[in-house]
Amino acid sequence: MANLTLVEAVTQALAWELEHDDSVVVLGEDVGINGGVFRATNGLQQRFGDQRVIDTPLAEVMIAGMSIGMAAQGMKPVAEAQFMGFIYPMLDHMICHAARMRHRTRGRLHCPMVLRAPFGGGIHAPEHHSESTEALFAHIPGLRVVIPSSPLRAYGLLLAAIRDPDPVVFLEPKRIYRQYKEEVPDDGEELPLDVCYVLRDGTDITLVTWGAMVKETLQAAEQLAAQGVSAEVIDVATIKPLDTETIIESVAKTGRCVIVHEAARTGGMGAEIAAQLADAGLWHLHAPVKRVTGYDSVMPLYKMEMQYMPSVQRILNAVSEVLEVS
Amino acid sequence: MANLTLVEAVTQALAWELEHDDSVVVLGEDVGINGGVFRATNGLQQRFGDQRVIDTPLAEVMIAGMSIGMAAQGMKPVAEAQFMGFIYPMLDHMICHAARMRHRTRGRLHCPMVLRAPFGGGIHAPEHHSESTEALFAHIPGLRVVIPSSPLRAYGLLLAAIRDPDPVVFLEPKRIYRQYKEEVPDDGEELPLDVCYVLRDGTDITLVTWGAMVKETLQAAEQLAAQGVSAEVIDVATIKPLDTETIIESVAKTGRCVIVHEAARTGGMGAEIAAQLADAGLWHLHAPVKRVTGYDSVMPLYKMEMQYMPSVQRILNAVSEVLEVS
Amino acid sequence: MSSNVAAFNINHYQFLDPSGQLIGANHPAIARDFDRLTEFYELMTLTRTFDKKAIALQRTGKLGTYASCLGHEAAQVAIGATMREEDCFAPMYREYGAQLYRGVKMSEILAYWGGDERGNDFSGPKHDFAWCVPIATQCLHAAGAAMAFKLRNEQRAAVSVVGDGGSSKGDFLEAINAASAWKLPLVLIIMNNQWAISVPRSKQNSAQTLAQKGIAGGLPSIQVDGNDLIACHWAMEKALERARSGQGASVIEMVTYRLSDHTTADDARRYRDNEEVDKAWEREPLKRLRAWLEASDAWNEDKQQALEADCVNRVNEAVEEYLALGYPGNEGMFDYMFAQLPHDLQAQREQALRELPAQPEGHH
Amino acid sequence: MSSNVAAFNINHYQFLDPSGQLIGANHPAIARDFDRLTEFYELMTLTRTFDKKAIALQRTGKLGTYASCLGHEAAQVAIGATMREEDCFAPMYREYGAQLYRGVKMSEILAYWGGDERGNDFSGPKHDFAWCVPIATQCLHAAGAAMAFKLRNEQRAAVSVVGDGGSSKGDFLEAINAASAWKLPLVLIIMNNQWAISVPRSKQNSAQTLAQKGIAGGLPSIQVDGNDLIACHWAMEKALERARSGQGASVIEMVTYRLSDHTTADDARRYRDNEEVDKAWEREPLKRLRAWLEASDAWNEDKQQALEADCVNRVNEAVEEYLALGYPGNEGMFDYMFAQLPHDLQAQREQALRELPAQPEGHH
Ligand SMILES: Cc1ncc(C[n+]2csc(CCOP(=O)(O)OP(=O)(O)O)c2C)c(N)n1
Ligand SMILES: Cc1ncc(C[n+]2csc(CCOP(=O)(O)OP(=O)(O)O)c2C)c(N)n1
Ligand SMILES: [Mg+2]
Ligand SMILES: [Mg+2]
Repeated sequence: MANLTLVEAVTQALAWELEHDDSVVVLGEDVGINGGVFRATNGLQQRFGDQRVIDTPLAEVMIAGMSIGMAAQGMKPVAEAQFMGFIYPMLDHMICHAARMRHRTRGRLHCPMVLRAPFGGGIHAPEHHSESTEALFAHIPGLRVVIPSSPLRAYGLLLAAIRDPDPVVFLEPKRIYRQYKEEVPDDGEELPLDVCYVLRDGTDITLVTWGAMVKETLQAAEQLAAQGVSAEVIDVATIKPLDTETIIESVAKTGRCVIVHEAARTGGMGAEIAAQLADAGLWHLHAPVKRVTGYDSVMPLYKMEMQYMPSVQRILNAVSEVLEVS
Repeated sequence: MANLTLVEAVTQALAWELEHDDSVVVLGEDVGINGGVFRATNGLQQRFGDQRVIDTPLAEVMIAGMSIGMAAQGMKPVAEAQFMGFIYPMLDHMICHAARMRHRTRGRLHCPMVLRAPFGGGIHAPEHHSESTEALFAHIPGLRVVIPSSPLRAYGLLLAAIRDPDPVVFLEPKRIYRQYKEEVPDDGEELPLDVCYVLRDGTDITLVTWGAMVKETLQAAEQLAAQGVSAEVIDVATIKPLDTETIIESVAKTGRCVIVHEAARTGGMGAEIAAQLADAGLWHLHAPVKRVTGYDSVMPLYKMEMQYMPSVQRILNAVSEVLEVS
Repeated sequence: MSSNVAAFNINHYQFLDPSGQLIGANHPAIARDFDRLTEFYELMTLTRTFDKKAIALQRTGKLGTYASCLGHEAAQVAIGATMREEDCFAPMYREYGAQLYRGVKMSEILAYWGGDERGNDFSGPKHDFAWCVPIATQCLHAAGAAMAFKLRNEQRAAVSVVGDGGSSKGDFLEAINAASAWKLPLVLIIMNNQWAISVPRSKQNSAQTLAQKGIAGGLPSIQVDGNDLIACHWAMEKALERARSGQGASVIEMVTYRLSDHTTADDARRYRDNEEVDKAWEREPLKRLRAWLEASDAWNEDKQQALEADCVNRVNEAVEEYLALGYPGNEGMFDYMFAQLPHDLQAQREQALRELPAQPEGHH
Repeated sequence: MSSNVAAFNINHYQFLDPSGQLIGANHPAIARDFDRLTEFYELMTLTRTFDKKAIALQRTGKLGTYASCLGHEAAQVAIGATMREEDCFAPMYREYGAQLYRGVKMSEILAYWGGDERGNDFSGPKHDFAWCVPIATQCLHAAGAAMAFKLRNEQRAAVSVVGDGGSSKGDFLEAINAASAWKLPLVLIIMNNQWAISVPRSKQNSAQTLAQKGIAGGLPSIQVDGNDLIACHWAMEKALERARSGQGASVIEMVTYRLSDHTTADDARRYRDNEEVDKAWEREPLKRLRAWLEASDAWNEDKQQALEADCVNRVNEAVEEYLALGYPGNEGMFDYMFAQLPHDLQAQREQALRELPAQPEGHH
């Protein structure tokens, strides 16, 4: 059993599926001998050959479009966008085709592809390398959007994403690619693609988050515990479809909720969660639902990026605002 | 003074700005002699020549990218995407460049462009011609998103959009392009780009909507009035930045809110509005905030499109659910 | 110092001239295979009969916006006739002639334009792609299909059609590049019908031909008279053979003319001269093939009468079938979104079935 | 019947060979304009000195990821030297040689890679575009600029650079098409340095040259030795003259080599042979220009020593300036989003200034 980082768990999942399913291919820019710019595909081309792990020309529209074509013809392409900032040229094909292939043809064709991309800030990367625009995908009917935040979940969710007969956008929080290691048995066991994970039980407030912000959110919960506040922490994990039940159940218990995400505030997935609380969860709420998010401004270059992203302090500030209400 | 439909008001606004500002150019597929597939640019090339009203090759990435280039070099391009279903190839340039030009260069360059597109369903159009994905743009920091729902507002808001020194996405609800006529003085007067319009005063419930759904929402309000329920109807008009104040003020009065939009539910702008209510508006709420929206499924081909879109009946159903709560 | 590092030619091919005469030498065998030519002529005629009926249905409110294929019949039938069942077709939206050859039913075409997704679950090869409205995107789906065939070592080709307008779009150009990078078993056809709605070919770019876009990827690239069934057939056979035998992709510009409005929602008189259209009619594909068949004693007026009557009957039957299709049912908004419906959509489905009328108002 | 409808050639140009000898006949005048050649050589040396320092800064934690321009100096300086101030440059991310010529300061380049937007508010022509990371998008911005110049009847050209990798992208290909459609005053340069991170030129496509992508639009398209300053200069002058005089756009493939890692975040030893790099060093641009200058008595060891010392001084000064830049201030996240800050962002700004530390932890 291997002790793996999140990015190594991604590699292990890719290797498992490449090994066990001939129709799986990995493709993208630099995924071959270079093993991807984050080494997520490290060693895979050496092991499975260049017909299974394919370096592409530099053309994102092509990568998306061809993946859809391959998927419709019986393959299971796992395409990589090198960074989320370069995923936008792919949106057209993901929206117009990947998400609609099955619906459009009444099931005659379908599109079992995965689009992987590292996302999020905090690694001192250049412009466009620090985006969090998962909400764009989550709004599109026909796509699943999955974000792992631990090595174990990365492995199990990625396996499920590849096996899913429909398109899945799989976003990897690169700031925590190597945050810590965890035992990740290479057993091919997948995790469900429609549930949230309660990472920490609590009774006073529910903190909902995903991706790399799980780190700050758990730290905030620690500090709150020291102050005698019991925070429940939920990792949404699958952003779409959203496991509203788990979230509302938690808020039913705590009466309070703060949502934390790196993405810009307006129209982020935090809004959807808050909206669900304003509807089915309204009677549970003892205080306003606060969102601690990136600002509605461009993710800055790296000198300011940590100021843009929610910090433990900003989470604590929001929590104390919410707790003040009685 | 002319009695104009919404689409004619668009034409009148374009003509006014072409006449009064030499740096304005209109460009897109078929905008020239054909006057656009909806005649929004009818007669403009004949009047202003083909250096001001420019037919482009069929290439949306190009239209967006070149508009940005022109805008940065002192022009004011008003680009058209023929239908919102064909706007997605433009997202990359809108997100990575139009929305960031000023920020990236600390104001050295900026991007005074407008991207116009007809949107929404209900006209028995072919596949991809009936989309409502305004939320994709509204989530992007740096873009303004404006949706007129009357001839008068189309004229004033489009003038403001063209004159705005920053990029504006201007979405025209094509189902009501020719719904009714209105006196639209051709006086060059713009309307503010950051306010909601209260179309009907009410005290029992707030109905928030935009675009073509204003029609069904006002009809629902009529029927409610007949039943003795006084509904306030708000046309959001500018989706981003959102005039939260007007909405919350209204809900402070009515205590209840139903949001109506054509777009898919999850992550639509209705979620943002509900989220604002779950935060700053929470104490005003006497009932859950309901959303009446398109489903999280693909906008169907035309046999089913009216079933997909919110109907007066669906709005009334939601209202009565909300009113039942006391 | 200058040295020449690459040289390219674009050739144009025509075998059957507008008057129906075989011209030049070295004609492909198909030029005298009258059984097959007759078969093609019959399908071209059926295609045209169908097209006319579809427009009539639209005009009488029985069909939504429809994209006519008037004038494209030779090119389309040549595509359909040269492809094998196991090849994969990624059409744009008006390739009915090719699709009918491949087994798509006329009632299915009508269903699609009649606003019913069931039209896309057609009887043609189950692996063919659906009609594609976002211009040029289909080229990359075909490239992906070709990639799948190549990776699996299958002797199959993928074929895609794009318009003169669509040839300006990055998707098409990236498909050329992909085909070049991987030597894909792919045939990219530019159906140059001179117009992209109201925008004439000359505004797409100022290059001599559209075929030369293939040079960007170093692909064999030719131009053929797209109203000449024999030239189209010959070019397709060559390109498909190349593809299936592992030699890679080709680009074929088929030069034809859109004799109709862009769609039934369009009025071409706003932007193009009648004269141009009249001249184009002189080059149209059916007349010249018929002339060649007649000159070769393979066709006559009696056969023509019988064919026309038969086409009308078959089209009418298809229309009946289409009109009998009925409303798909509200579940259709949900049940094909995913192999397994997620809980959120399940809830929406339940509410929809509860609160919606079983059919929209005014559904006929 | 077949007829030839178009024919194309791609020529390769080199004047100064790797050993520094002028070859062939008909040399452009610049080949013997030693004042200007000396000036170019000095800027190429400054560029290289700067580049080395930037990498050192990154290695010692004083700069973020940095994209080196090692090996591209001749091409870049030729671009900068032939453009006029009023022309418009749309660079990718490593065109420092061209930009220094145009007045961008070294401290500004460092600021940008040091994670500070102020670097983009540079001293070069205020209308030049900022560094562009989304590959190939800059080509369309240049096309838009060229369109603006054309519509306003200005005798100005727009110039854009794209990599061998970037030349696969639809944006570049659509820019070629746009240039062709409108005869834009545009020069599109493919900086073919053989690698796109780990992907070699041969994997981008199988065409003989990248220059031939220009044929798609019927544009004059040539290949030059991108390590030969004289060839690059000559090609640029010709293309710019064409553009400014209303004759339209050109494509120039400059064949060079990326002697460095892709960026400081990359380790090229993972994917390319040292031998290849060693061989490339034999063709590098500075050595050959220096040899030509020395052979022509326009340069000598003393001048070289003085130049190197001067470059080091100037670079060090720039580094000081960069390091003194300090933290931009949290308002910088908001104040340049819009000409007029909307109310929602105003509220976020207020909250941010209230609750954020004045500087991020560990800011130096
Ligand atoms: C990406 C995209 N942009 C715009 C449209 C709207 N549109 C539909 S057909 C058409 C013209 C297509 O012309 P061409 O490619 O020449 O094909 P043709 O219709 O002539 O067969 C346009 C602009 C579309 N369907 N997709
Ligand atoms: C659209 C996009 N996709 C991917 C990247 C990541 N990326 C940065 S540089 C690069 C390779 C570029 O190669 P090339 O175009 O040859 O230029 P070079 O770096 O060699 O100068 C890649 C893939 C990007 N910046 N933009
Ligand atoms: Mg056409
Ligand atoms: Mg390169």
